[in-house]
Amino acid sequence: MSFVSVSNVWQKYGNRSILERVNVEIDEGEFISIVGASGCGKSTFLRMLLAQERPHKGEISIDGGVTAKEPNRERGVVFQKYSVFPHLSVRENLIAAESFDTAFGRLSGEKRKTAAERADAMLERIGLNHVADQYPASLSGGMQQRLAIGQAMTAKPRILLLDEPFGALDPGTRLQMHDFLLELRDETNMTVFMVTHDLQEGFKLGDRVLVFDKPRWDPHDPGMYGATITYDFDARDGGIPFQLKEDADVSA
Amino acid sequence: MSFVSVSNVWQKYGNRSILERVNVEIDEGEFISIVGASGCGKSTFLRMLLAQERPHKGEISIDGGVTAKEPNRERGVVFQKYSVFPHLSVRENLIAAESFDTAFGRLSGEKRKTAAERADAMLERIGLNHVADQYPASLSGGMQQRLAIGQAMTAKPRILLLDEPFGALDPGTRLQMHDFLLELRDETNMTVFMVTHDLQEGFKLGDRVLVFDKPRWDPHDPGMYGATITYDFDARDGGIPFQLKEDADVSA
Amino acid sequence: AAEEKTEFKLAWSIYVGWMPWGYLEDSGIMDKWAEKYGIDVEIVQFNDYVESINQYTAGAFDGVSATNMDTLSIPSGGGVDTTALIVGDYSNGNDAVIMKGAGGIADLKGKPVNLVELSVSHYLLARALDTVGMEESDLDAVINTSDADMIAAYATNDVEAVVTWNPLVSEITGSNADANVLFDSADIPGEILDLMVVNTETLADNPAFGKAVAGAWYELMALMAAGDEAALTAMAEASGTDLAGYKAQLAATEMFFDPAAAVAQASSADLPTTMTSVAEFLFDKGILGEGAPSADFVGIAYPDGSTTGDSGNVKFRFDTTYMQMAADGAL
Amino acid sequence: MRLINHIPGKPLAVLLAALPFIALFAAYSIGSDIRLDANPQDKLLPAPSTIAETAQRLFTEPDRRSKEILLWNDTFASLARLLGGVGISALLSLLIGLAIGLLPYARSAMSSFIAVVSMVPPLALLPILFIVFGLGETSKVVLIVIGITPFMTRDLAQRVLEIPQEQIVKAQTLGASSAVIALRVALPQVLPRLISNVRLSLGSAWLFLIAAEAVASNVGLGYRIFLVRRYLAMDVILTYVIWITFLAFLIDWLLKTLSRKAFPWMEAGL
Amino acid sequence: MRLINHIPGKPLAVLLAALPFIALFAAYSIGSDIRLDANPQDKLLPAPSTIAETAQRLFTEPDRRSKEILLWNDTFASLARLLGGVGISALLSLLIGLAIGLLPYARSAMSSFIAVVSMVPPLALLPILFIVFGLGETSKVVLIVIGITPFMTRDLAQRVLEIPQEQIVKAQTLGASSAVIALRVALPQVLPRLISNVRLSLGSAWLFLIAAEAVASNVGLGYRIFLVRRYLAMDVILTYVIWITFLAFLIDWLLKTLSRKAFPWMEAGL
Ligand SMILES: Nc1ncnc2c1ncn2[C@@H]1O[C@H](COP(=O)(O)OP(=O)(O)OP(=O)(O)O)[C@@H](O)[C@H]1O
Ligand SMILES: Nc1ncnc2c1ncn2[C@@H]1O[C@H](COP(=O)(O)OP(=O)(O)OP(=O)(O)O)[C@@H](O)[C@H]1O
Ligand SMILES: [Mg+2]
Ligand SMILES: [Mg+2]
Repeated sequence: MSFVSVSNVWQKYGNRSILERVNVEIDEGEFISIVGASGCGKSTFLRMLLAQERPHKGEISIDGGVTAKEPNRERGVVFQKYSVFPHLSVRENLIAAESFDTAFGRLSGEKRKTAAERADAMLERIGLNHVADQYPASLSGGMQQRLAIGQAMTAKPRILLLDEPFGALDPGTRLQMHDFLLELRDETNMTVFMVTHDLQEGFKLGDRVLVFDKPRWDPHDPGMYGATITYDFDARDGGIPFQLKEDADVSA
Repeated sequence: MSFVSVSNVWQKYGNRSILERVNVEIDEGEFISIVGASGCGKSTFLRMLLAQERPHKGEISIDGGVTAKEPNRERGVVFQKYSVFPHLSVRENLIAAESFDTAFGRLSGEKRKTAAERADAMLERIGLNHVADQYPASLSGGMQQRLAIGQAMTAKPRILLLDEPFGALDPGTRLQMHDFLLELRDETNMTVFMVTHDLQEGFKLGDRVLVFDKPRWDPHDPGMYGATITYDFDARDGGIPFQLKEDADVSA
Repeated sequence: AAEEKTEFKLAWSIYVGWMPWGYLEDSGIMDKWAEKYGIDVEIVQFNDYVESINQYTAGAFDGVSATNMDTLSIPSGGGVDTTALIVGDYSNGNDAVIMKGAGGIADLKGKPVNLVELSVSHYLLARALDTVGMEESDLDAVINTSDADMIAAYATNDVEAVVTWNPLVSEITGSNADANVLFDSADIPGEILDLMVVNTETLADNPAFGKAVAGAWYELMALMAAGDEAALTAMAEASGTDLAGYKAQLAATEMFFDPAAAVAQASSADLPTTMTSVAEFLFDKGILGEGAPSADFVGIAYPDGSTTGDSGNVKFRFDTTYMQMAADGAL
Repeated sequence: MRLINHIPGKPLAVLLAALPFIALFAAYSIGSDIRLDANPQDKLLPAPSTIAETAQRLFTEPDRRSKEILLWNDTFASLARLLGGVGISALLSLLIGLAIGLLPYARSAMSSFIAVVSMVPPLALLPILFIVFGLGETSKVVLIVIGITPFMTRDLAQRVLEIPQEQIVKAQTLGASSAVIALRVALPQVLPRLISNVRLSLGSAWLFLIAAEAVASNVGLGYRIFLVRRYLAMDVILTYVIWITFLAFLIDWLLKTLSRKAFPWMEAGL
Repeated sequence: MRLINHIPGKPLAVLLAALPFIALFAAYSIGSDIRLDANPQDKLLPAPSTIAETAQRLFTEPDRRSKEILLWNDTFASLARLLGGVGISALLSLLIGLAIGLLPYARSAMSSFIAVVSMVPPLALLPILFIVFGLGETSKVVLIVIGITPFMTRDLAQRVLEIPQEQIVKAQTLGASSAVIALRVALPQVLPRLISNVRLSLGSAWLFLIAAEAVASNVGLGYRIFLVRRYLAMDVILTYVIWITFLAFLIDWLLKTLSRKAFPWMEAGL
């Protein structure tokens, strides 16, 4: 059986259908890129995977479980912005990924010490050890996103959800982040869902690229039908034209 | 004689030298790209051209005039952000470029009518006629910058100053803006100074590329010496490697 | 800096003996008399008694309704030469020391007392304590309490005794069975005088002002003495009560309906003694100002020309001229 | 599920919103009952029915003496003072705020002064105000003005300073004079803030109004409350309190609506 | 050159800043002179030198009757009430604000109630406060609490709601319970706002304190001002006004400094 299974999911807000009949099966360790027109429901789909909201109909199960009711440590997430806590230093942001699971949100004594050690190891890995004691506001956008990813991974989620994680970064930083993400991926074999606006990025990073679009369209009532997955590309073996192009770009 | 003449310009803030011995002569109609490390003084140089601040030493003259004391209609400007007035509609923003020069900042009767007509013609040219009555906040970043450029040009300045005008735009929009700017340039023969972080952009758009950097460096006191123009590339005839690369990109 | 002028302003605040001032203005009696003397007198109501005296002292008004004690401390103590034009009444039970539950003045020992500090209530308390040989320091504390909130204050458990005036006294005694009046102004008759005081210089330069005011006042006094329902009802309502309530308050007020009686009070031989003890009280409390060297630093002149206090610094004068004219029907 | 993820349904939400009001009413009724049981003449917590009767009387029956309905007279008098005071404050704060925000000279001269003035307790200065401005309407309006203008001015000046320098420079490159920049760039952008400042300051304005009316006045909501406080006529006081609360709410709502209608560009974003 | 581009030099700026203070002082001195010329005993506008003497006496000389320096007693009493009231308000507004901002149930139940309560004029309710809380310290503190808590709560709740939803979701994915989110995500982020709310509310708090002390008290800054008003001792009143202004300034400055020191992450940006 597949690891993540989305079966016949519908979502609507009020009378507006956003998504309909979404079905997809994901294996453990797959990197799924999600693309589609603006406003077609990509973030909505991610929010349902995250259990931030529940589908109007249908089931989303991870590893055979039932549809979750609220976000939990099984699901890690990184948004385009505001993914880290501005009032915690970089190191504390990582420690939070362990301490927030306790009754008062704090670790003390030995526990805190080992958590801090693990945090420092993670900082090393994401290349932020030189700014461990700074606050996020003093970090560049790319560093903040690396921290956000590191933080999400510290909690060891079963799936990682990324909603346009690099949308606010400039092109150069973006390329660095791709390398960073590819490296992490090689190391961890995490199941990842990433929404992106950038087709090229989607194909470069993803094992599969899901395209959301409206298959049906009522010109009198645009809110009548929702979007669904219209294409499901295999992006593993460079079989896609974009990938060539993009490789050239990276080498530049 | 050259059109814009910068002679022996120094600038310091408190004890920190920012720019020193900047000399450059610009012909009318030239498009000057300005590049350099972050914080090296590119914006400072632009502010002095704009007369928003005066040089500590040296002269900046346009068409043989004396160093200006404050910004005026001779100098148009577009910043990365906040270049348009959020409380005026798109059309009003363009009319403002004519009306702000009057005693009360308003035009009435016939004058207003002809100004509105000219505004509509400009809107046509910058492709914003369909949003003439909307407010800037409802426009995308690219549209806002197009409006800002249109507004600056409506005032018919003698030099146009752009400080990272596309810095906040995503790559696709950025390419569109390049085309837009190149078109305008062909039509108007304006003297333009553009600061950019993107070398490629600088070479693509500019006739000349000025590089700012610190020629001297005191390791004990980084504020001791200022930056100056260290390179002055001719970028007109595709003689530069970047240009090849960037052409390929545009065609993609 | 006074001189001859034709426009005058009087200030008054709500108190049983001063309600006629409001009625004088509303009924047109004042205007009638002012017209007779070719002047204009405006009578303005204050909600805040202290503020009205302050305004007079600062020169914004030519006269104000005040007690003998407050006149001495604020305008006279502040160097404004002031004349008592009309002695309207003295409090004859209108001010009272009230304790919750049975007992006498001596039982106030160790209790907090709520009152408007430095007011006639404070003076009344001092006089009450005198009668049993106690001092303020024998009390737990004197707690300054706004008159506007005295009734609410009495209803709280913290409060054990209050000193206040009418209509608050009748309100408290009327609606609280446990209210025990220990001492009231009827025990010290003639000591708390309710006056209309005016600027001495203004009065000297403008006798017409004195005549018009006195004329109007005693016309109304005659009406009140005759029990004029319309006038009394209007005053009752303006003071927030009904005719019966107002009459009850009047009963505790020794109104001088007859100008001759007022003249007699002002010329009374007891007055200098009273004023001296008031001055001592004021000095004792520091109310005469920190600069006041002694209790008799302000001079007070009486109708017969005698003075108490510093005769070189007479700032408070009892003058019966105009009341006498009214008594003689000379207005 | 976490508490933060529990969202009440529509009908439950309405019920919940009503709950504290009902609870308050119930608490009052019970308190009133207890006191009235002990002493039927108790004035402190009149029965709700008594308040309702009083309210009806106050709103509809003319006063015997003046033949006018006092509550309406009071309302008009107080509102005139309030709006006068707030209006003047708004105007002043706008003028001074713009000057401070735009002109370096004005900023140097006035910003520390206003910072100090805004800390002065205006109530303590009442006696001086009455002397200088007399007892009429002026001094009441002036108390409000003195009470709320410094705060509003400081905030507006701050907002003017927050207008991106880019816009000011841009306006200059379009030939705008200082006056045009004030009038056409800064003014329209701080007007919405002016309205929200007025909304914020109205609470204090009411306070100053009530305080001023308590000292010298013969009409006004604050005057009436002060007058009847002596007799502990809580039925009248509570009617007035509820009425003032309603008026305050109404004014706040009007200003909010005005702000939304008048400044479409504020919400055009997104 | 445009007015907006004229920038005064350092010494001129200092002079300009002093100007309004000097002007005020001069105006007062002249007014005082004129009045004292007319009546050397005038109390309304005492000469600056008199005020200085009075101030010195008030600060250093013990009262004849009580042998204590009244000004310090008043200051301590008032500050205790003020800080008590403001402290309780801060705590309450924090608790309720967090609840409203984070919990949909609390939001439904309380937000409209608080919106209404914030419009009630607290001064008018004084009699009820006295009965319920007595005439002692409690009712004074409670008046401050009732006066400023609703506003602070509304604002804090708003700020909690403005915390990006992303952070709340992120915390949940890290396993945070509602309590942990309140304690570790929302609380630290609204604390700076709490401080600025306290700063904003202190003006009203002083007002309520002075009003409460005027009603029933035997010590306190407001009490003394109202007491000496009884004999128009403007020298004392002005000394107290200046002293209160200074205290207000000091508290404001302390809070500002505290905020800057305690929340380094606020300014780490840029
Ligand atoms: N909570 C909500 N209530 C009502 N409508 C919503 C809600 N969230 C999203 N929508 C609407 O649902 C549609 C899909 O939104 P969603 O954010 O999923 O789009 P998206 O594909 O992520 O778009 P983008 O690429 O711009 O991020 C949009 O039209 C949006 O307006
Ligand atoms: N008004 C000022 N006062 C003091 N220092 C300033 C001021 N403006 C700029 N600086 C400093 O001068 C230096 C140059 O700033 P400038 O903004 O010109 O750099 P830049 O080349 O435009 O950088 P960037 O590429 O980041 O925009 C910076 O170190 C900056 O901190
Ligand atoms: Mg999205
Ligand atoms: Mg720059």
